[in-house]
Amino acid sequence: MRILYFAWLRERVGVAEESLDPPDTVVSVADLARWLAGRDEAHAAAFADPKVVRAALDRRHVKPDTPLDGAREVAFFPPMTGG
Amino acid sequence: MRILYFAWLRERVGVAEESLDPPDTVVSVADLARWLAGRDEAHAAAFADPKVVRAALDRRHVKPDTPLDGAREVAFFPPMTGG
Amino acid sequence: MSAPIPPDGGIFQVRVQAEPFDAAVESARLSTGRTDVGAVVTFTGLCRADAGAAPLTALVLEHYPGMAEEEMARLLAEARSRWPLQGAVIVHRHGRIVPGEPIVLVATASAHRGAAFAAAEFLMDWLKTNAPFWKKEERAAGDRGAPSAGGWVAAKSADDDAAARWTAPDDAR
Amino acid sequence: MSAPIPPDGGIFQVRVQAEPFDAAVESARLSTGRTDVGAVVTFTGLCRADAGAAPLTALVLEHYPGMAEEEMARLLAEARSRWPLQGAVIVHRHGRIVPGEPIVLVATASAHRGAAFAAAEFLMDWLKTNAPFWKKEERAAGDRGAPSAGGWVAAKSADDDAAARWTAPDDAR
Repeated sequence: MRILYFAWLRERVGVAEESLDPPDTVVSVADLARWLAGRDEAHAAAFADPKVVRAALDRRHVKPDTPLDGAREVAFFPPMTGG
Repeated sequence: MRILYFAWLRERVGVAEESLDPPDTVVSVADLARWLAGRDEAHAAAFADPKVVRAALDRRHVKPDTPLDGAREVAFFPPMTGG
Repeated sequence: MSAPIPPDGGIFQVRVQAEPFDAAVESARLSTGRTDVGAVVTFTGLCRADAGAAPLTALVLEHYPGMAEEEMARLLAEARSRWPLQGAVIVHRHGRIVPGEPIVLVATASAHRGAAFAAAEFLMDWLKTNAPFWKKEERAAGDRGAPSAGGWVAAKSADDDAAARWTAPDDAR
Repeated sequence: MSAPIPPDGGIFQVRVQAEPFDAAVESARLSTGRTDVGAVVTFTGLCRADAGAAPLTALVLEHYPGMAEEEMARLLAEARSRWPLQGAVIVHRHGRIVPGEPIVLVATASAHRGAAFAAAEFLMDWLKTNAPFWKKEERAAGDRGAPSAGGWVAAKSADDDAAARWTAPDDAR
Protein backbone atom coordinates (compact mmCIF):
# COMPACT_ATOMS: atom_id res chain seq x y z
CA MET A 1 0.00 0.00 0.00
CA ARG A 2 1.29 3.38 -1.07
CA ILE A 3 0.91 6.05 1.62
CA LEU A 4 1.29 9.76 0.83
CA TYR A 5 1.61 12.74 3.16
CA PHE A 6 1.09 16.41 2.37
CA ALA A 7 1.82 19.80 3.94
CA TRP A 8 2.71 19.65 7.65
CA LEU A 9 1.88 15.93 7.88
CA ARG A 10 4.62 15.35 5.29
CA GLU A 11 7.02 17.57 7.24
CA ARG A 12 6.32 15.78 10.51
CA VAL A 13 6.55 12.24 9.12
CA GLY A 14 9.71 13.27 7.28
CA VAL A 15 8.87 11.61 3.97
CA ALA A 16 6.37 12.43 1.23
CA GLU A 17 5.61 8.81 0.51
CA GLU A 18 6.15 5.33 1.88
CA SER A 19 5.14 1.78 0.96
CA LEU A 20 3.80 -0.28 3.85
CA ASP A 21 1.78 -3.44 4.42
CA PRO A 22 -0.46 -2.94 7.44
CA PRO A 23 -1.70 -6.05 9.30
CA ASP A 24 -5.19 -7.48 8.69
CA THR A 25 -6.44 -5.81 11.88
CA VAL A 26 -6.17 -2.47 10.07
CA VAL A 27 -9.59 -2.26 8.38
CA SER A 28 -10.57 1.42 8.17
CA VAL A 29 -8.78 4.65 7.34
CA ALA A 30 -8.88 5.53 11.06
CA ASP A 31 -7.32 2.14 11.89
CA LEU A 32 -4.50 2.90 9.48
CA ALA A 33 -3.90 6.35 11.01
CA ARG A 34 -3.72 4.79 14.50
CA TRP A 35 -1.38 2.05 13.28
CA LEU A 36 0.88 4.60 11.58
CA ALA A 37 0.89 6.82 14.70
CA GLY A 38 2.29 3.84 16.66
CA ARG A 39 5.26 3.33 14.35
CA ASP A 40 7.60 6.04 15.69
CA GLU A 41 7.72 9.54 17.14
CA ALA A 42 7.61 11.24 13.75
CA HIS A 43 4.39 9.45 12.77
CA ALA A 44 2.98 10.01 16.27
CA ALA A 45 3.55 13.77 15.89
CA ALA A 46 1.86 13.80 12.49
CA PHE A 47 -1.25 12.03 13.75
CA ALA A 48 -1.32 13.66 17.22
CA ASP A 49 -4.61 15.48 16.55
CA PRO A 50 -6.88 13.27 14.42
CA LYS A 51 -9.46 16.07 14.09
CA VAL A 52 -7.18 18.01 11.75
CA VAL A 53 -6.19 15.05 9.58
CA ARG A 54 -8.07 14.40 6.34
CA ALA A 55 -7.68 11.35 4.11
CA ALA A 56 -8.14 10.29 0.51
CA LEU A 57 -8.44 6.72 -0.76
CA ASP A 58 -7.32 6.27 -4.33
CA ARG A 59 -7.58 10.04 -4.80
CA ARG A 60 -11.07 10.51 -3.39
CA HIS A 61 -11.95 12.20 -0.11
CA VAL A 62 -13.12 9.70 2.50
CA LYS A 63 -14.32 9.71 6.08
CA PRO A 64 -12.24 8.04 8.84
CA ASP A 65 -14.58 5.04 9.10
CA THR A 66 -14.25 4.17 5.40
CA PRO A 67 -12.87 0.61 4.89
CA LEU A 68 -9.51 0.49 3.09
CA ASP A 69 -10.96 -2.29 0.99
CA GLY A 70 -7.92 -2.97 -1.18
CA ALA A 71 -7.07 0.65 -1.91
CA ARG A 72 -3.69 1.07 -3.57
CA GLU A 73 -3.06 4.71 -2.58
CA VAL A 74 -3.92 6.34 0.74
CA ALA A 75 -3.13 10.00 1.42
CA PHE A 76 -3.17 11.95 4.67
CA PHE A 77 -3.21 15.75 4.81
CA PRO A 78 -4.49 18.75 6.79
CA PRO A 79 -7.70 20.59 5.86
CA MET A 80 -7.21 22.12 2.44
CA THR A 81 -6.29 25.78 1.99
CA GLY A 82 -6.24 26.25 -1.77
CA GLY A 83 -8.38 28.54 -3.86
CA MET B 1 -40.34 72.46 -18.35
CA ARG B 2 -38.33 70.07 -20.50
CA ILE B 3 -40.09 66.76 -21.06
CA LEU B 4 -38.23 63.73 -22.47
CA TYR B 5 -39.58 60.45 -23.82
CA PHE B 6 -37.69 57.21 -24.36
CA ALA B 7 -38.20 53.88 -26.16
CA TRP B 8 -41.80 53.19 -27.22
CA LEU B 9 -43.11 56.24 -25.35
CA ARG B 10 -40.89 58.35 -27.59
CA GLU B 11 -42.15 56.50 -30.67
CA ARG B 12 -45.80 56.95 -29.69
CA VAL B 13 -45.53 60.62 -28.76
CA GLY B 14 -43.57 61.19 -31.96
CA VAL B 15 -40.88 63.42 -30.46
CA ALA B 16 -37.94 62.73 -28.13
CA GLU B 17 -38.33 65.99 -26.28
CA GLU B 18 -40.69 68.93 -25.88
CA SER B 19 -40.83 72.10 -23.82
CA LEU B 20 -44.17 72.73 -22.10
CA ASP B 21 -45.61 74.82 -19.28
CA PRO B 22 -48.30 72.81 -17.50
CA PRO B 23 -50.95 74.73 -15.51
CA ASP B 24 -50.69 75.13 -11.73
CA THR B 25 -53.20 72.32 -11.22
CA VAL B 26 -50.48 69.89 -12.34
CA VAL B 27 -48.73 69.17 -9.06
CA SER B 28 -47.38 65.61 -9.19
CA VAL B 29 -45.67 63.44 -11.80
CA ALA B 30 -48.96 61.52 -12.19
CA ASP B 31 -50.82 64.82 -12.74
CA LEU B 32 -48.37 65.68 -15.49
CA ALA B 33 -48.81 62.30 -17.18
CA ARG B 34 -52.60 62.73 -17.13
CA TRP B 35 -52.34 66.27 -18.47
CA LEU B 36 -50.02 65.14 -21.26
CA ALA B 37 -52.35 62.23 -22.13
CA GLY B 38 -55.12 64.78 -22.74
CA ARG B 39 -53.15 66.81 -25.25
CA ASP B 40 -53.69 64.66 -28.37
CA GLU B 41 -54.04 61.10 -29.61
CA ALA B 42 -50.27 60.52 -29.78
CA HIS B 43 -49.80 61.44 -26.12
CA ALA B 44 -52.92 59.50 -25.18
CA ALA B 45 -51.43 56.37 -26.81
CA ALA B 46 -48.12 56.83 -24.98
CA PHE B 47 -49.79 57.11 -21.57
CA ALA B 48 -52.61 54.62 -22.21
CA ASP B 49 -51.34 52.18 -19.58
CA PRO B 50 -49.91 54.13 -16.61
CA LYS B 51 -48.68 50.89 -14.97
CA VAL B 52 -45.92 50.53 -17.58
CA VAL B 53 -44.76 54.13 -17.49
CA ARG B 54 -41.82 55.11 -15.30
CA ALA B 55 -40.61 58.63 -14.61
CA ALA B 56 -37.48 60.52 -13.62
CA LEU B 57 -37.34 64.04 -12.20
CA ASP B 58 -34.09 65.84 -12.91
CA ARG B 59 -32.52 62.45 -13.76
CA ARG B 60 -33.62 60.58 -10.65
CA HIS B 61 -36.22 57.81 -10.52
CA VAL B 62 -39.43 58.98 -8.84
CA LYS B 63 -42.82 57.55 -7.94
CA PRO B 64 -46.01 58.90 -9.60
CA ASP B 65 -47.07 60.83 -6.50
CA THR B 66 -43.82 62.82 -6.31
CA PRO B 67 -44.42 66.61 -6.56
CA LEU B 68 -42.86 68.25 -9.62
CA ASP B 69 -41.63 70.98 -7.27
CA GLY B 70 -39.88 73.14 -9.84
CA ALA B 71 -38.11 70.29 -11.66
CA ARG B 72 -36.50 71.40 -14.91
CA GLU B 73 -36.36 68.02 -16.64
CA VAL B 74 -39.01 65.31 -16.48
CA ALA B 75 -38.57 62.02 -18.37
CA PHE B 76 -41.10 59.28 -19.13
CA PHE B 77 -40.09 55.79 -20.23
CA PRO B 78 -41.06 52.12 -20.03
CA PRO B 79 -39.52 49.74 -17.45
CA MET B 80 -35.82 49.48 -18.14
CA THR B 81 -34.31 46.57 -20.07
CA GLY B 82 -30.58 47.24 -20.01
CA GLY B 83 -27.86 45.10 -18.49
CA MET C 1 6.71 44.48 -5.02
CA SER C 2 4.60 47.63 -4.84
CA ALA C 3 3.11 48.76 -1.54
CA PRO C 4 -0.57 48.09 -0.93
CA ILE C 5 -2.68 51.03 -2.07
CA PRO C 6 -5.17 52.17 0.56
CA PRO C 7 -8.79 51.24 -0.30
CA ASP C 8 -9.63 54.83 -1.24
CA GLY C 9 -6.93 54.81 -3.91
CA GLY C 10 -8.76 52.31 -6.11
CA ILE C 11 -10.39 52.78 -9.49
CA PHE C 12 -14.14 53.41 -9.35
CA GLN C 13 -15.59 54.20 -12.72
CA VAL C 14 -18.79 54.07 -14.76
CA ARG C 15 -18.89 54.53 -18.53
CA VAL C 16 -21.50 54.56 -21.29
CA GLN C 17 -20.15 54.09 -24.80
CA ALA C 18 -21.08 52.90 -28.27
CA GLU C 19 -17.77 51.14 -28.89
CA PRO C 20 -17.13 47.54 -27.83
CA PHE C 21 -15.05 47.19 -24.66
CA ASP C 22 -12.28 44.81 -23.71
CA ALA C 23 -13.44 43.00 -20.56
CA ALA C 24 -9.89 41.81 -19.91
CA VAL C 25 -8.40 45.30 -19.92
CA GLU C 26 -11.18 46.72 -17.77
CA SER C 27 -10.86 44.11 -15.03
CA ALA C 28 -7.06 43.84 -15.15
CA ARG C 29 -6.84 47.54 -14.25
CA LEU C 30 -8.41 46.78 -10.86
CA SER C 31 -5.53 44.65 -9.61
CA THR C 32 -2.50 45.59 -11.72
CA GLY C 33 0.33 47.01 -9.64
CA ARG C 34 -1.48 46.30 -6.37
CA THR C 35 -0.86 43.70 -3.69
CA ASP C 36 -3.93 44.32 -1.51
CA VAL C 37 -6.54 42.88 -3.90
CA GLY C 38 -7.43 39.26 -3.17
CA ALA C 39 -10.41 38.77 -5.47
CA VAL C 40 -11.57 40.15 -8.80
CA VAL C 41 -14.99 39.21 -10.19
CA THR C 42 -15.86 40.12 -13.76
CA PHE C 43 -19.29 39.79 -15.33
CA THR C 44 -19.77 40.20 -19.07
CA GLY C 45 -23.26 40.27 -20.55
CA LEU C 46 -23.41 39.40 -24.25
CA CYS C 47 -25.96 39.71 -27.03
CA ARG C 48 -27.35 36.24 -27.80
CA ALA C 49 -28.68 34.97 -31.10
CA ASP C 50 -31.93 33.05 -31.19
CA ALA C 51 -33.50 30.58 -33.57
CA GLY C 52 -36.84 30.78 -35.36
CA ALA C 53 -38.43 32.18 -38.51
CA ALA C 54 -37.02 35.69 -38.03
CA PRO C 55 -33.76 35.41 -36.12
CA LEU C 56 -32.38 38.32 -34.15
CA THR C 57 -29.88 40.30 -36.22
CA ALA C 58 -29.09 42.95 -33.60
CA LEU C 59 -30.15 44.68 -30.40
CA VAL C 60 -30.41 48.45 -30.57
CA LEU C 61 -29.90 50.00 -27.15
CA GLU C 62 -31.40 53.39 -26.41
CA HIS C 63 -30.34 55.20 -23.27
CA TYR C 64 -30.97 58.41 -21.35
CA PRO C 65 -27.70 60.33 -21.72
CA GLY C 66 -26.69 61.96 -18.48
CA MET C 67 -29.08 60.05 -16.29
CA ALA C 68 -27.56 56.70 -17.34
CA GLU C 69 -24.12 57.72 -16.06
CA GLU C 70 -25.57 59.33 -12.93
CA GLU C 71 -27.70 56.31 -12.08
CA MET C 72 -24.76 53.94 -12.63
CA ALA C 73 -22.63 56.13 -10.35
CA ARG C 74 -25.37 56.03 -7.69
CA LEU C 75 -25.50 52.21 -7.92
CA LEU C 76 -21.72 52.04 -7.60
CA ALA C 77 -21.81 54.32 -4.54
CA GLU C 78 -24.49 52.09 -3.04
CA ALA C 79 -22.35 48.99 -3.64
CA ARG C 80 -19.36 50.69 -2.00
CA SER C 81 -21.47 51.53 1.05
CA ARG C 82 -22.45 47.86 1.37
CA TRP C 83 -19.19 46.04 0.68
CA PRO C 84 -15.50 46.88 1.25
CA LEU C 85 -14.53 47.30 -2.41
CA GLN C 86 -11.05 48.22 -3.59
CA GLY C 87 -12.19 48.99 -7.12
CA ALA C 88 -15.17 48.65 -9.44
CA VAL C 89 -15.92 49.38 -13.07
CA ILE C 90 -19.24 49.41 -14.90
CA VAL C 91 -19.30 49.80 -18.68
CA HIS C 92 -22.58 49.79 -20.59
CA ARG C 93 -22.85 50.09 -24.35
CA HIS C 94 -25.57 51.80 -26.34
CA GLY C 95 -26.39 51.68 -30.04
CA ARG C 96 -26.48 48.66 -32.35
CA ILE C 97 -25.01 45.44 -30.95
CA VAL C 98 -24.91 42.17 -32.90
CA PRO C 99 -25.09 38.63 -31.46
CA GLY C 100 -21.79 37.60 -29.89
CA GLU C 101 -20.83 41.14 -28.91
CA PRO C 102 -20.60 42.30 -25.29
CA ILE C 103 -23.27 44.68 -23.94
CA VAL C 104 -22.33 45.27 -20.33
CA LEU C 105 -19.39 44.73 -18.01
CA VAL C 106 -19.24 44.80 -14.23
CA ALA C 107 -15.90 44.19 -12.51
CA THR C 108 -15.32 44.36 -8.77
CA ALA C 109 -12.19 44.01 -6.62
CA SER C 110 -11.98 43.29 -2.92
CA ALA C 111 -9.69 41.68 -0.37
CA HIS C 112 -12.05 38.70 -0.13
CA ARG C 113 -14.17 36.84 -2.62
CA GLY C 114 -17.51 37.13 -0.83
CA ALA C 115 -17.63 40.92 -1.19
CA ALA C 116 -16.45 40.87 -4.81
CA PHE C 117 -19.08 38.29 -5.84
CA ALA C 118 -21.93 39.93 -3.92
CA ALA C 119 -21.17 43.44 -5.19
CA ALA C 120 -20.92 42.27 -8.82
CA GLU C 121 -24.24 40.44 -8.60
CA PHE C 122 -25.89 43.37 -6.83
CA LEU C 123 -24.68 45.79 -9.49
CA MET C 124 -25.95 43.59 -12.33
CA ASP C 125 -29.33 43.03 -10.70
CA TRP C 126 -29.84 46.76 -10.11
CA LEU C 127 -28.47 47.80 -13.49
CA LYS C 128 -31.12 45.63 -15.14
CA THR C 129 -33.99 47.34 -13.34
CA ASN C 130 -32.64 50.86 -12.65
CA ALA C 131 -30.21 51.95 -15.34
CA PRO C 132 -32.11 53.86 -18.07
CA PHE C 133 -31.41 51.62 -21.07
CA TRP C 134 -33.98 50.07 -23.40
CA LYS C 135 -33.38 47.23 -25.84
CA LYS C 136 -35.09 47.03 -29.21
CA GLU C 137 -34.80 43.91 -31.31
CA GLU C 138 -33.82 44.03 -34.96
CA ARG C 139 -34.93 40.90 -36.80
CA ALA C 140 -34.55 39.40 -40.25
CA ALA C 141 -37.08 40.28 -42.96
CA GLY C 142 -40.69 39.97 -41.91
CA ASP C 143 -40.03 40.83 -38.29
CA ARG C 144 -42.33 37.96 -37.36
CA GLY C 145 -42.11 36.78 -33.80
CA ALA C 146 -41.09 40.14 -32.33
CA PRO C 147 -42.00 39.73 -28.67
CA SER C 148 -43.52 43.10 -27.92
CA ALA C 149 -44.73 46.41 -29.33
CA GLY C 150 -42.49 47.52 -32.17
CA GLY C 151 -39.70 45.14 -31.21
CA TRP C 152 -39.03 46.67 -27.78
CA VAL C 153 -37.93 44.03 -25.29
CA ALA C 154 -40.36 43.73 -22.39
CA ALA C 155 -38.98 43.99 -18.85
CA LYS C 156 -38.80 40.60 -17.15
CA SER C 157 -40.39 40.04 -13.78
CA ALA C 158 -37.41 37.76 -13.06
CA ASP C 159 -35.21 40.85 -13.14
CA ASP C 160 -37.43 42.62 -10.63
CA ASP C 161 -37.25 39.55 -8.41
CA ALA C 162 -33.45 39.48 -8.69
CA ALA C 163 -33.20 43.16 -7.77
CA ALA C 164 -35.65 42.68 -4.90
CA ARG C 165 -33.24 40.20 -3.25
CA TRP C 166 -31.35 43.28 -2.13
CA THR C 167 -33.29 45.91 -0.22
CA ALA C 168 -33.91 49.05 -2.29
CA PRO C 169 -30.83 51.28 -2.67
CA ASP C 170 -33.10 54.29 -2.26
CA ASP C 171 -36.79 54.80 -1.63
CA ALA C 172 -37.55 55.97 -5.16
CA ARG C 173 -38.88 52.64 -6.45
CA MET D 1 -22.32 35.58 -37.57
CA SER D 2 -21.52 32.03 -36.53
CA ALA D 3 -24.28 29.61 -35.64
CA PRO D 4 -24.95 28.93 -31.97
CA ILE D 5 -22.91 25.98 -30.75
CA PRO D 6 -24.99 23.39 -28.90
CA PRO D 7 -24.38 23.40 -25.12
CA ASP D 8 -22.40 20.17 -25.28
CA GLY D 9 -19.90 21.81 -27.65
CA GLY D 10 -18.53 24.13 -24.98
CA ILE D 11 -15.13 24.19 -23.35
CA PHE D 12 -14.99 22.45 -19.98
CA GLN D 13 -11.49 22.26 -18.60
CA VAL D 14 -9.51 22.03 -15.38
CA ARG D 15 -5.78 22.69 -15.15
CA VAL D 16 -3.06 22.71 -12.50
CA GLN D 17 0.10 24.58 -13.40
CA ALA D 18 3.08 26.42 -11.92
CA GLU D 19 3.03 29.18 -14.54
CA PRO D 20 0.93 32.33 -14.17
CA PHE D 21 -2.25 32.33 -16.25
CA ASP D 22 -3.94 35.04 -18.26
CA ALA D 23 -7.46 35.40 -16.83
CA ALA D 24 -8.52 37.36 -19.90
CA VAL D 25 -7.49 34.64 -22.36
CA GLU D 26 -9.04 31.88 -20.27
CA SER D 27 -12.45 33.54 -19.99
CA ALA D 28 -12.52 34.95 -23.52
CA ARG D 29 -12.27 31.39 -24.88
CA LEU D 30 -15.70 30.62 -23.39
CA SER D 31 -17.59 33.07 -25.59
CA THR D 32 -15.37 33.75 -28.61
CA GLY D 33 -17.00 32.74 -31.89
CA ARG D 34 -20.27 31.87 -30.16
CA THR D 35 -23.64 33.61 -30.18
CA ASP D 36 -25.45 31.49 -27.58
CA VAL D 37 -23.55 32.68 -24.50
CA GLY D 38 -25.30 35.50 -22.64
CA ALA D 39 -23.18 35.70 -19.49
CA VAL D 40 -19.56 35.07 -18.57
CA VAL D 41 -18.43 35.31 -14.95
CA THR D 42 -14.72 35.26 -14.14
CA PHE D 43 -13.25 35.00 -10.67
CA THR D 44 -9.55 35.59 -10.08
CA GLY D 45 -8.02 34.92 -6.68
CA LEU D 46 -4.75 36.75 -6.03
CA CYS D 47 -1.95 36.54 -3.49
CA ARG D 48 -2.23 39.49 -1.09
CA ALA D 49 0.56 41.23 0.79
CA ASP D 50 0.14 42.01 4.46
CA ALA D 51 1.67 44.50 6.85
CA GLY D 52 3.55 43.81 10.10
CA ALA D 53 7.02 43.02 11.40
CA ALA D 54 7.58 40.12 9.00
CA PRO D 55 5.62 40.79 5.83
CA LEU D 56 4.58 37.98 3.53
CA THR D 57 7.09 37.54 0.71
CA ALA D 58 5.38 34.61 -1.01
CA LEU D 59 2.87 31.80 -0.74
CA VAL D 60 4.17 28.34 -1.60
CA LEU D 61 1.36 26.08 -2.76
CA GLU D 62 1.73 22.34 -2.37
CA HIS D 63 -0.76 20.09 -4.13
CA TYR D 64 -1.60 16.43 -4.58
CA PRO D 65 -0.75 15.77 -8.23
CA GLY D 66 -3.37 13.63 -9.88
CA MET D 67 -5.99 14.01 -7.19
CA ALA D 68 -6.03 17.82 -7.59
CA GLU D 69 -7.04 17.55 -11.25
CA GLU D 70 -9.48 14.70 -10.54
CA GLU D 71 -11.17 16.57 -7.69
CA MET D 72 -11.42 19.76 -9.77
CA ALA D 73 -13.00 17.74 -12.59
CA ARG D 74 -15.49 16.23 -10.13
CA LEU D 75 -16.43 19.71 -8.87
CA LEU D 76 -16.86 20.89 -12.45
CA ALA D 77 -19.10 17.92 -13.25
CA GLU D 78 -21.14 18.68 -10.14
CA ALA D 79 -21.55 22.32 -11.22
CA ARG D 80 -22.66 21.18 -14.70
CA SER D 81 -25.27 18.91 -13.13
CA ARG D 82 -26.66 21.84 -11.13
CA TRP D 83 -26.63 24.69 -13.67
CA PRO D 84 -27.03 24.86 -17.48
CA LEU D 85 -23.43 25.85 -18.27
CA GLN D 86 -22.12 26.40 -21.79
CA GLY D 87 -18.50 26.38 -20.68
CA ALA D 88 -16.31 26.48 -17.57
CA VAL D 89 -12.60 26.64 -16.85
CA ILE D 90 -10.76 26.17 -13.56
CA VAL D 91 -7.03 26.92 -13.38
CA HIS D 92 -5.15 26.51 -10.11
CA ARG D 93 -1.47 27.27 -9.68
CA HIS D 94 1.03 25.48 -7.46
CA GLY D 95 4.55 26.46 -6.39
CA ARG D 96 5.83 29.84 -5.27
CA ILE D 97 3.50 32.80 -5.81
CA VAL D 98 4.37 36.36 -4.82
CA PRO D 99 1.91 39.09 -3.72
CA GLY D 100 0.01 40.56 -6.65
CA GLU D 101 0.14 37.33 -8.69
CA PRO D 102 -2.96 35.28 -9.47
CA ILE D 103 -3.46 31.93 -7.74
CA VAL D 104 -6.76 30.60 -9.05
CA LEU D 105 -9.20 31.28 -11.85
CA VAL D 106 -12.78 30.15 -12.26
CA ALA D 107 -14.69 31.20 -15.37
CA THR D 108 -18.23 30.13 -16.23
CA ALA D 109 -20.45 30.76 -19.25
CA SER D 110 -24.22 30.39 -19.49
CA ALA D 111 -27.19 31.80 -21.38
CA HIS D 112 -28.26 33.72 -18.27
CA ARG D 113 -26.38 35.52 -15.52
CA GLY D 114 -27.92 33.70 -12.55
CA ALA D 115 -26.43 30.35 -13.53
CA ALA D 116 -23.02 31.80 -14.40
CA PHE D 117 -22.75 33.65 -11.06
CA ALA D 118 -24.02 30.75 -8.96
CA ALA D 119 -21.76 28.18 -10.62
CA ALA D 120 -18.66 30.37 -10.27
CA GLU D 121 -19.34 30.96 -6.59
CA PHE D 122 -20.11 27.29 -6.00
CA LEU D 123 -16.86 26.24 -7.69
CA MET D 124 -14.78 28.70 -5.64
CA ASP D 125 -16.43 27.71 -2.36
CA TRP D 126 -15.86 24.02 -3.00
CA LEU D 127 -12.37 24.46 -4.40
CA LYS D 128 -11.37 26.13 -1.11
CA THR D 129 -12.51 23.21 0.99
CA ASN D 130 -12.13 20.21 -1.36
CA ALA D 131 -9.29 20.73 -3.82
CA PRO D 132 -6.07 19.23 -2.38
CA PHE D 133 -3.90 22.36 -2.19
CA TRP D 134 -2.08 23.69 0.86
CA LYS D 135 -0.63 27.17 1.29
CA LYS D 136 2.58 27.84 3.22
CA GLU D 137 3.63 31.39 4.00
CA GLU D 138 7.11 32.62 3.28
CA ARG D 139 7.95 35.68 5.38
CA ALA D 140 10.76 38.18 5.71
CA ALA D 141 13.66 37.44 8.08
CA GLY D 142 12.66 36.33 11.55
CA ASP D 143 9.46 34.66 10.43
CA ARG D 144 7.74 36.31 13.36
CA GLY D 145 4.02 36.37 13.21
CA ALA D 146 3.62 33.23 11.15
CA PRO D 147 0.03 32.22 11.91
CA SER D 148 0.40 28.47 12.35
CA ALA D 149 2.76 25.55 12.61
CA GLY D 150 5.76 26.05 10.32
CA GLY D 151 4.02 28.77 8.29
CA TRP D 152 1.22 26.57 7.00
CA VAL D 153 -1.99 28.53 6.54
CA ALA D 154 -4.80 27.24 8.75
CA ALA D 155 -8.12 26.39 7.13
CA LYS D 156 -10.77 29.00 7.83
CA SER D 157 -14.11 28.02 9.26
CA ALA D 158 -15.56 30.78 7.06
CA ASP D 159 -14.60 28.65 4.07
CA ASP D 160 -16.40 25.64 5.51
CA ASP D 161 -19.45 27.84 6.08
CA ALA D 162 -19.30 29.11 2.51
CA ALA D 163 -19.07 25.59 1.12
CA ALA D 164 -21.89 24.44 3.40
CA ARG D 165 -24.26 26.92 1.72
CA TRP D 166 -24.45 24.35 -1.06
CA THR D 167 -25.42 20.84 -0.10
CA ALA D 168 -22.50 18.43 -0.26
CA PRO D 169 -21.55 17.41 -3.82
CA ASP D 170 -20.95 13.88 -2.53
CA ASP D 171 -21.32 12.20 0.81
CA ALA D 172 -17.60 11.93 1.49
CA ARG D 173 -17.29 14.92 3.80
